[in-house]
Amino acid sequence: MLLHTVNKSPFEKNALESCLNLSKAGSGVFLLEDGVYAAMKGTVWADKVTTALSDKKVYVLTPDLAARGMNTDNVIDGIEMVDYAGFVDLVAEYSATQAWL
Amino acid sequence: MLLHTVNKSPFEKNALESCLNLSKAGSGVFLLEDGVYAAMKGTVWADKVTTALSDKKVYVLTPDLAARGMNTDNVIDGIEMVDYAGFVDLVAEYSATQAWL
Amino acid sequence: MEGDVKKFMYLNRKAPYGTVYALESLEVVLIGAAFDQDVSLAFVDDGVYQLANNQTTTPNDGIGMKNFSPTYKALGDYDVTKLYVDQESLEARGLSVDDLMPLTYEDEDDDWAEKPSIRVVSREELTNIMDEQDVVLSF
Amino acid sequence: MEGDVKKFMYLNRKAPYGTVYALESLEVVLIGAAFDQDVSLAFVDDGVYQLANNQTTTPNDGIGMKNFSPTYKALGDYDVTKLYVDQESLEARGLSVDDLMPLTYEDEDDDWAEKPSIRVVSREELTNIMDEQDVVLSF
Amino acid sequence: MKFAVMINEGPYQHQSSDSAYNFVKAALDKGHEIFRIFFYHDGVNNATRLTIPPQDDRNIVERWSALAKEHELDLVVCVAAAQRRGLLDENEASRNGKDANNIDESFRISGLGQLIEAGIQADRLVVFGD
Amino acid sequence: MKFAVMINEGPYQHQSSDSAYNFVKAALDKGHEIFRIFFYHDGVNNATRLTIPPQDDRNIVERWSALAKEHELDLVVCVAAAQRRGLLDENEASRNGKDANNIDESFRISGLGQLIEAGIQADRLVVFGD
Repeated sequence: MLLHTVNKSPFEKNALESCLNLSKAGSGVFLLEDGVYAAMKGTVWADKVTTALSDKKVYVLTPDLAARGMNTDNVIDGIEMVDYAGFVDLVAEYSATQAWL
Repeated sequence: MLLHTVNKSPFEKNALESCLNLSKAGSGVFLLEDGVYAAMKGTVWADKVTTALSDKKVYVLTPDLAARGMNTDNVIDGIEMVDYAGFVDLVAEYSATQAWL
Repeated sequence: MEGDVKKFMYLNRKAPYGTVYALESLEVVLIGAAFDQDVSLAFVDDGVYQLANNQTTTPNDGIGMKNFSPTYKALGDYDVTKLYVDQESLEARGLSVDDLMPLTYEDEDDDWAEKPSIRVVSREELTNIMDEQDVVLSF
Repeated sequence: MEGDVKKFMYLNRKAPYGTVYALESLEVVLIGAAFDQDVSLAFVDDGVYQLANNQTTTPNDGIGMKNFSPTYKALGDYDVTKLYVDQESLEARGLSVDDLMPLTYEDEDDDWAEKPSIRVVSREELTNIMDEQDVVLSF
Repeated sequence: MKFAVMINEGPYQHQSSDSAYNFVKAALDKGHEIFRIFFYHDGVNNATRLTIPPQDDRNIVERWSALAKEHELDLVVCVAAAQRRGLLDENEASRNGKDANNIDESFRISGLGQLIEAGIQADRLVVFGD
Repeated sequence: MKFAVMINEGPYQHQSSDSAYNFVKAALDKGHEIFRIFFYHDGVNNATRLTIPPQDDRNIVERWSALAKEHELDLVVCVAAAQRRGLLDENEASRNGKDANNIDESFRISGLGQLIEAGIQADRLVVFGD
């Protein structure tokens, strides 16, 4: 199973949308850099991300959330918060990594 | 009246959408670089661009169309095709230029 | 420089940290403040995230980049007092003005009363403000 | 290099000319062809525009950049024969396979019959193909 | 008419510099004045004289340099953006103890005030970026 | 596990190089091996030794260089991408008649084959870009 990385804001670019459309059930979606905004509750993207959680794992990089002032209390339920060490573990855990640039 | 420039594909980025939402009736929208794809008939964006033509002028840079293999016969009716010299004229004609990067 | 005052707008549409545009845009604003022009900043789309409160970075724990958000708080002292924030951009992101930094300036025409610099505006208002500009610097 | 053959995928999601990614991606593919790995190219989103027919640039009239699209026609000679094009990306752009360059290769397992390299695939097919990859190079 | 141009991206990676070049050339052909071209963000990378593009490709830096010489263009590179990215002239290099410099002689390094001044002095400012 | 990393953007303009650095450091901390870090596209700009970031900002090039020295990392810059963008080592500069070079000694210039080889040899390849 692939670990898909998304580093772009879903409001600005189509990377997250394409990633969700083209990733298999059981795969992982890793949000970093400006991609972390997709992890927040209350946005126009929250429903799509919540739906993705029904058959995929979604992760968000906490240092990128903190830099951007995003409160971890407002991260969508079910998204796993990890630091860089956790990012490394995930890359090792999944069979390969696919970046949606 | 402003000349708004859009150099990004509407499929990839939100620049064209924001530009259309935040430009006044009577202003100009200039499509260049990857923005020229928005000028083509038959895309999921064609209706929005056609609607914009009802109260705005829309221009497309022909050398960018040619480079990308886009047939000028398939440019949406009402969009004005210009070269770099025409681009210069438009910048002079409108009161100021606003880039949607 | 010369007698004429032009309307300068800085259009910010990108999130901070992911790219350098927000930071380097702010550097232009600070330098530009010395030129006594009529300055406005617009925060549209992901640009509204530039003003998010509680931005936190530390060199050794975190993304390793400098938190430059305190600089926005200095804008009032530079007489940069018109920060227009697009309401629809805020709403699409589930944000309200309470999630943004409380930026203020002292109004010299009103006995130095402290007033908010951030002005949340509708699309229509913002469209009108943009259309009046002489120079738009986009980031 | 070594005995193992890995599945390499080049994921192309950006339009040509506006940025260099398409051109420099192709340079990697050409070099990579010498390594005898199992190579696939995926064209998704604006990446499908890379294969558009009739791309035309001239140095003194036009955008002043080199038309590099003929290089895609050489891929068959490098045994790069699997170019997967996302059907929904084509459709969203009002394109069909007839708007793309007619890329072919000679199938050595089938008496060198000339066959199309471009394979328009559904999202589901492409998702499965991507999930089998060992290495994904994204541009 | 008097134009000013701002370029926010480096050569080759984005089309911005190419588009700006074609715009400036067309403006000059029409008899307009180019007050200044200001290179900001990664745009400062347009000023490196060390570039060696492939034989069959355009040489973006040389093209700017030739146009500047022909029309006495004022090509200004933002000093802060340039220092961050390793673009230095002889003066900056020696002041900062660097053993080499890389800026082409057709470009000059200066501050952001030059961009604001261009906005004030020119009739139109056009921004090319990503 | 053996990781390879590809970096597609230059320093400061995009976060890619920062994210890659933090990833690599965390991987090393966990005892993983970094087979190679390959700099492509504008990523080649990470290799310039002429950078002078502001005092209160991180020095991206120096940070890579220090990490490379500490862990004997193989930092490879694509020669074709580098030449286009004006990134040269002493050898490339003299072969091409350029009067200066700007690549930090911790990086080496090589071909795209090094990227493919990294994909083959490493257990995982991670791409950081725009």
